[in-house]
Amino acid sequence: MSSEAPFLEIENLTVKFGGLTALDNVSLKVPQNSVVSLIGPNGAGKTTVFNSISGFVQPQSGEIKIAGQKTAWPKTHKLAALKISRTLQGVGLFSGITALENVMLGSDHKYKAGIVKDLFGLSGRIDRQLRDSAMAQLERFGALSLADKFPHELSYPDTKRIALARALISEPELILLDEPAAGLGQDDIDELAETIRQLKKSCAVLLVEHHVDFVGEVSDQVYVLDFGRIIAAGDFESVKKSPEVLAAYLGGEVGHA
Amino acid sequence: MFKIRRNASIAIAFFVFVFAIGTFVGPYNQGQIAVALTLFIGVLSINILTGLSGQLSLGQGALMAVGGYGCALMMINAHLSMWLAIPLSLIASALVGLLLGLVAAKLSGPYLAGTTLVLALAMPTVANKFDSILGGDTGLSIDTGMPPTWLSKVMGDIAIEQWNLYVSLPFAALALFFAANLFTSQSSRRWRAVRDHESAAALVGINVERTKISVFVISSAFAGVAGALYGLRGLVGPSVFAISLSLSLLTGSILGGLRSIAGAGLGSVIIVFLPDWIGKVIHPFSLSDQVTNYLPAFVSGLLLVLTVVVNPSGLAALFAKIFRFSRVKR
Amino acid sequence: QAADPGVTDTEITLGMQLPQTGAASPGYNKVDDAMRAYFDYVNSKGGVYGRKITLVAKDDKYSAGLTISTASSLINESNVFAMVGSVGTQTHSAVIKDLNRRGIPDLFVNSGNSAFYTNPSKYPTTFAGLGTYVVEAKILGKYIKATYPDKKVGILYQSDDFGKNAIQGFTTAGLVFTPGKTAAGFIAGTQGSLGITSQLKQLQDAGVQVVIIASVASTTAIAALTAKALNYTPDKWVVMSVGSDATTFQTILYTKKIMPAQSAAMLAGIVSASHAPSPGEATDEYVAAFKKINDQFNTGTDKTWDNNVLQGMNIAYQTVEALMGTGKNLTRKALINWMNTKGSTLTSAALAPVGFSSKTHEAYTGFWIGEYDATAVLKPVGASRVVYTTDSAAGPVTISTFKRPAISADALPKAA
Amino acid sequence: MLKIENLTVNFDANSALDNVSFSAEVGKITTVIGANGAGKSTLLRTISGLKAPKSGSITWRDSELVGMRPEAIVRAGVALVPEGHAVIPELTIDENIRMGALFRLRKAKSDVTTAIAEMYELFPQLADRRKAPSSTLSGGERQMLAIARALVSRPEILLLDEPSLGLAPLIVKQIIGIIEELCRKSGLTVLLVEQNANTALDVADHGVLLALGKVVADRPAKDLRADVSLREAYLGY
Amino acid sequence: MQTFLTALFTGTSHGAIYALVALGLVLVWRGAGLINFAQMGQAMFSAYIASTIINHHINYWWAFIVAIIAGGALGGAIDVLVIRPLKKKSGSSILSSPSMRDAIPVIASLGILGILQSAAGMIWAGEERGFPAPVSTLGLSIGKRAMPFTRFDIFVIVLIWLILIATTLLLNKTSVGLAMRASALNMEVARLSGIRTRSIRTLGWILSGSLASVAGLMVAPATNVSPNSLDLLMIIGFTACVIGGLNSLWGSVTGAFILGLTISFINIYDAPGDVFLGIFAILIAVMIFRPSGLFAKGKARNV
Ligand SMILES: Nc1ncnc2c1ncn2[C@@H]1O[C@H](COP(=O)(O)OP(=O)(O)OP(=O)(O)O)[C@@H](O)[C@H]1O
Ligand SMILES: Nc1ncnc2c1ncn2[C@@H]1O[C@H](COP(=O)(O)OP(=O)(O)OP(=O)(O)O)[C@@H](O)[C@H]1O
Ligand SMILES: [Mg+2]
Ligand SMILES: [Mg+2]
Repeated sequence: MSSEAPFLEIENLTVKFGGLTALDNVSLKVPQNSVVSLIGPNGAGKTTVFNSISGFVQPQSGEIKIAGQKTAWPKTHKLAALKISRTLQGVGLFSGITALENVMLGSDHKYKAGIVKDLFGLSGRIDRQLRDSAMAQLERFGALSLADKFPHELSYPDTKRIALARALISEPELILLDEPAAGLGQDDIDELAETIRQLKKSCAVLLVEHHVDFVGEVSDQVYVLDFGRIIAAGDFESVKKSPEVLAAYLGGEVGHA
Repeated sequence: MFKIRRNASIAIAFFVFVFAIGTFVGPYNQGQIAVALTLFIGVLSINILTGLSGQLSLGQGALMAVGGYGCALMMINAHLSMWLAIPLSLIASALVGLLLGLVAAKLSGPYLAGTTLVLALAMPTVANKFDSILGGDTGLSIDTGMPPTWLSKVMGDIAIEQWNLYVSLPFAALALFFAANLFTSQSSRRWRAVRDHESAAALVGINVERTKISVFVISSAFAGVAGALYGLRGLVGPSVFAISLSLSLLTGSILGGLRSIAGAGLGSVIIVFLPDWIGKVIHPFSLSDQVTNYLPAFVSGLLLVLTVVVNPSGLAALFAKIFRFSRVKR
Repeated sequence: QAADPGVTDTEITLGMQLPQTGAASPGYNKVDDAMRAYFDYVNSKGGVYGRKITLVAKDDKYSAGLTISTASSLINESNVFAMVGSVGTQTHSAVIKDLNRRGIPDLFVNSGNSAFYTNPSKYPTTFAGLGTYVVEAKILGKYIKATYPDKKVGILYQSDDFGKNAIQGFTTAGLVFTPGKTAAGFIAGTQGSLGITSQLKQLQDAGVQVVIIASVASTTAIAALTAKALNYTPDKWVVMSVGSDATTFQTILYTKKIMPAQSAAMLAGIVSASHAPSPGEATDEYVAAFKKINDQFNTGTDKTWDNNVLQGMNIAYQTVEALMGTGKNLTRKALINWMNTKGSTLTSAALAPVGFSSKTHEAYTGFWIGEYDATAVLKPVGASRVVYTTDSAAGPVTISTFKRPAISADALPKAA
Repeated sequence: MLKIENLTVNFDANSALDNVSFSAEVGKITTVIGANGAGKSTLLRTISGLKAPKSGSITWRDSELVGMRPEAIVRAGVALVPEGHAVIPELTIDENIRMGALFRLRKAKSDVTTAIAEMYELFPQLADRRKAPSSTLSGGERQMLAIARALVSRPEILLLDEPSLGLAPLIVKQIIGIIEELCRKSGLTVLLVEQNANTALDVADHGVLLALGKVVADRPAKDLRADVSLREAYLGY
Repeated sequence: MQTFLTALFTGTSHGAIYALVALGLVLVWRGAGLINFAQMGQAMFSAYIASTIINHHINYWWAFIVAIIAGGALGGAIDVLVIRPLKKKSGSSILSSPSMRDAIPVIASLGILGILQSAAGMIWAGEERGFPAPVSTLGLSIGKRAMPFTRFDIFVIVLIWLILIATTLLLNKTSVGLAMRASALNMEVARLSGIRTRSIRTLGWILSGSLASVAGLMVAPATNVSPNSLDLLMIIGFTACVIGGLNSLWGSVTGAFILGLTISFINIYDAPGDVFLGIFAILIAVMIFRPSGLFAKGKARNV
């Protein structure tokens, strides 16, 4: 099955901020149609991995392969075209525009009408397509009624839902999720888990999350980062027994978290 | 096609409406309407730049000046008809907008405000520096000329102000049409995305820098046409495009509503007619010169502050709210 | 007969635009009040052929875009018959073409910009209210060359039209300036001021012995102080009339805690030119009469007697003269026609003739040269007052033979 | 005792809290749990004075908090760690912590110094970088900083709004340990809002279950944890 | 060489005045998070007040004190009457965009400037007045040669150093300074830390208003007083902040001296007509290479 071929491969990624080494020779693989989780203490460098992939930080060294192709570290705005999506830690919606428009922007890069066409009002067809597909996406996420609401009018789980809808509408092959479950209630976490399981059919997922039960539930593979280094990797069950992981991250026995 | 048809009808309705008003009022008010139409385009350029993309420019008057000088040079040196020179003048201002945008794309809030403000300050010196071409302090004299005879035959005697109105109107209607298209377009959505969250915008595939430049170009093009029309009232010169012009455009934009086209309309009407209205209101009271002279500036300052404090979305949004409210009540 | 707007059997409406507020307003905002005071006086005496004069002044803030609107308002709303005494070069350039196209008399414009007046076929209805800067500079320049042949002459000038015109005049008179050494420009006027210390220092370093100042009066006051600060005592200061108003000079210094006696001492010895008597010449019959009218009729907020007020009086006086000259049957055409044919006979407090003819619409082509005495009054240099005259082009400077007629007892002009 | 009586809070026409009454014992941990949108954050923000209630009263040690300004409430010993990473990114880590103790400086200068030192002991990760702007911190580090900022004011009652948000499990345990200890040792009163009901109920003495702005259960934490039907009805598990 | 020295000295003494303006701007920026365009309007207003007092033959220093109090009062009033209610409005949808939250108060300050200028026009008829300097403006001589430096210039330079040091200490070393910065950056977190943000912010406005008044009083001897006479200074002071970086007191002061020197050198070696072009060129050059000013710290982490 093609699911064995990694969609994303990172080798020897090192990132420094001044004197601080945030990532130290990190290598990881995200196979197609799988969920890979990145866990670790606060400040371990998880978000920095995401930031390197998505062009927000420039790595000191390291290589990246996307869909088997060795490339330069991508520029942020090229990411969407590489079929990689990302959600931001926190919410990261556009605050001054409606939920619908937020979602429309998710697939914006697929349609380039150009300003001249826009000026002459000739991009109506594209606009309708964008709108229709965004509406369909909202419907898929059970959020049709939120279409015309502004982010500050939404409940927290709804904002997260919209953010996810926006990230997924471009039909990415890889999605980077930064703490998608943070702040969500059990219902919503269950729903999120289900969404991620569905996602796996069509794309790869790289997940950062502190909600350990949730990680265990959805992950095929887990990497544990500590002080910028990978201290353990493997499936969740084996990783969580690793003494290093217990000491650095989970703390004592894995209990009721 | 729905959008284009709707917006075209709005623009045509606007044209007819203003045209009709224009035939009812006297020459002075025709002239004022012509100015309002011109500044409407100018305020639109701010609403696009600041309202849609969140970039605050304090030097929009300088971009208008570029359009004005461009138009004057084309008319004086290349003997172009104004009907050609006006639309062409937007190329000049768009080019300058592009250059400015290249720098501005990296700037945030106050840094951009400062840069544009100094641009507005420096503009008159450019006119002086190249005074053999640009006419120095006195500037270049251009105007809309005499109304064509066929029009006078149809409409009867046409005052110069009325002719100015007829020259500005089609451009204002076109600007309305373009802006209406633009406001709901994909481009505008990108601009607003960049305005609200640059990182998230980049993640959905928007080239943030290029997007910011593009809005500068478009906004400058609007400003350029406004500048050409403004200059065609009689003069293109440093004292025509003073910093105060930039600031009153901004005032209009805020009073009317920074984020709407109707707001630009309301705002431009206010900045043009406010002094007249104040004059009418205070006429019965015999106030000293000292007070009457400074009152318009005082009131518009006060209005600006009140708007910002009480209703920062501007009059247009307020009307929309009242309208919506009354609809709900029904 | 279709009467022109603004004239009825009982009234003549005149329009004027000037900066009453804003950066360019100080000083000039008094001109309209002075004019209105004189018109009110004339009205109190029965007006011109029974017609009362109403002056509608509009504030254009020295912003040309606004000038166009206020002009339209004056023309269409106030239905003015003519414009008189409008202030400002940049702003007037925005409306001059339109006023002329409409055939509206545009009398006694308070701008020394010669381009407005030297080509009447282009601007047939526009007439000057000031001598041109070029004429004044030529006359002063010739005086400097003759009086200080061996001294190094430098100029401190506003870097705008006024300064440029002045330099043009002085250069025509044969003075030579080197930018960066003996010519020091500074930013002023509507853009605000950044001080003039370095400019004066530059002149000092260049060893300039005669300093010409082409700036507004408040700057002259600052220049005098700054020079003192720099220990810079040139042999002579020569100040263009725009910048030598004693009242402004002393007011600025007074508000800087320099008492009138002291400021008068600072002013003493400064050379300037004028087409009119100094406002301080209390014995001059015009000055005395106008000052009395000003005291009685001026309702403006600041009616301090100074050059600007005197200038307003002169213009108003000339206006009445021209209206009377044109006769009972007052039309725009007739007025312009009168100005072209008889305009040169216009008088006022001015000691120089006006140059109005169908060939040029320049006003005062003559200036006398004076030096401030210890009481802040400009007194003629030499034994008696000599009025020189010239044109705005390359013509020679000659002595004028003009004799100002005496003012009538009621201070009203008599029809020519 | 923190006593909340008949508290009603509205956003425009919608009520976020509807006639809520309960109390939190001094020196005990009381937890408020409930689904998203139940009104937990609104409750804490109202106690802190950031949101004015429509009606009702909030008393802490017999003084009425309703109507007081947020800063006065903090000075009265009630500190809130709000939802999200409530730090000021432009300030350094040290400044963020010091900020929390500013108002005590004049009265208890030496104590403030000790308190700051204690915070660095609690969160060594912050100690290493005290001069760095807190904008460089990771999400979880910011949360630690926010807690430190609140604790350094030596509050008598600490209001915590989802402190575990974005924190690693180990840190969550540590923080909860710290809080338990503070309760035990110095009689700190804690009002803990948690999404994660189990963790919260484990440490809490008392539990209040909110649903749609109403109190649906108010009983000892143990009982609440044991009540499976209630949990399923309101928390979904 | 002589010319060069002249340019250098005048540039420095003008730079000192621009620096005063810039410091006032930075203080409001750091203390309230906005560019206060009304600042020189406040300064103008208090200069008129001072001038009125002086014209009544009252000692300069009394006028100085009254002007500083008046400037502070104006600053405080602006905060209480405009900025506070404005901040309360943050629920409005237009203010939900961060860029608008920054821009709108700036626009409010432009409105306030208009109000102040026209009010001054109404009260004082917009007349132009001179203004005395607190110490002699007579030139100092070194040896025989008069320097382009007056006692007053030295007074101003010393004053700005004192103010610079005082404000630096205040902002960075004192708890009031920390409270001010915190209130400007995030009102809610500051309040939750027990900071009386309203009073602290008002204090910032009062301080900067007083500082602006000092700047006004120091500038007025050179520019005279009229409703608009300080406009240009405001623009230059602001430009100085932009060049140096708004977040750095020293940066903005450096920016001010850069501008002072630029203006002076262009004036002397080139032509005054090019001054604004020169300022624009410098500004653009800085903005291209350091978009947040010369002294900006590295870009903040935003994701
Ligand atoms: N732009 C930056 N400048 C300086 N230091 C940074 C920057 N970005 C991240 N760091 C530091 O690098 C380390 C890794 O940060 P990162 O955000 O990747 O952590 P994380 O694993 O995502 O933590 P959390 O779970 O708390 O979000 C942290 O110590 C952080 O403070
Ligand atoms: N600023 C606001 N404007 C309008 N409604 C609001 C606002 N803040 C909260 N609400 C509404 O009040 C209700 C309670 O919200 P609150 O944030 O208190 O819930 P919560 O229990 O803290 O939820 P969460 O677990 O998501 O933090 C919700 O319906 C929410 O939509
Ligand atoms: Mg992270
Ligand atoms: Mg909450």
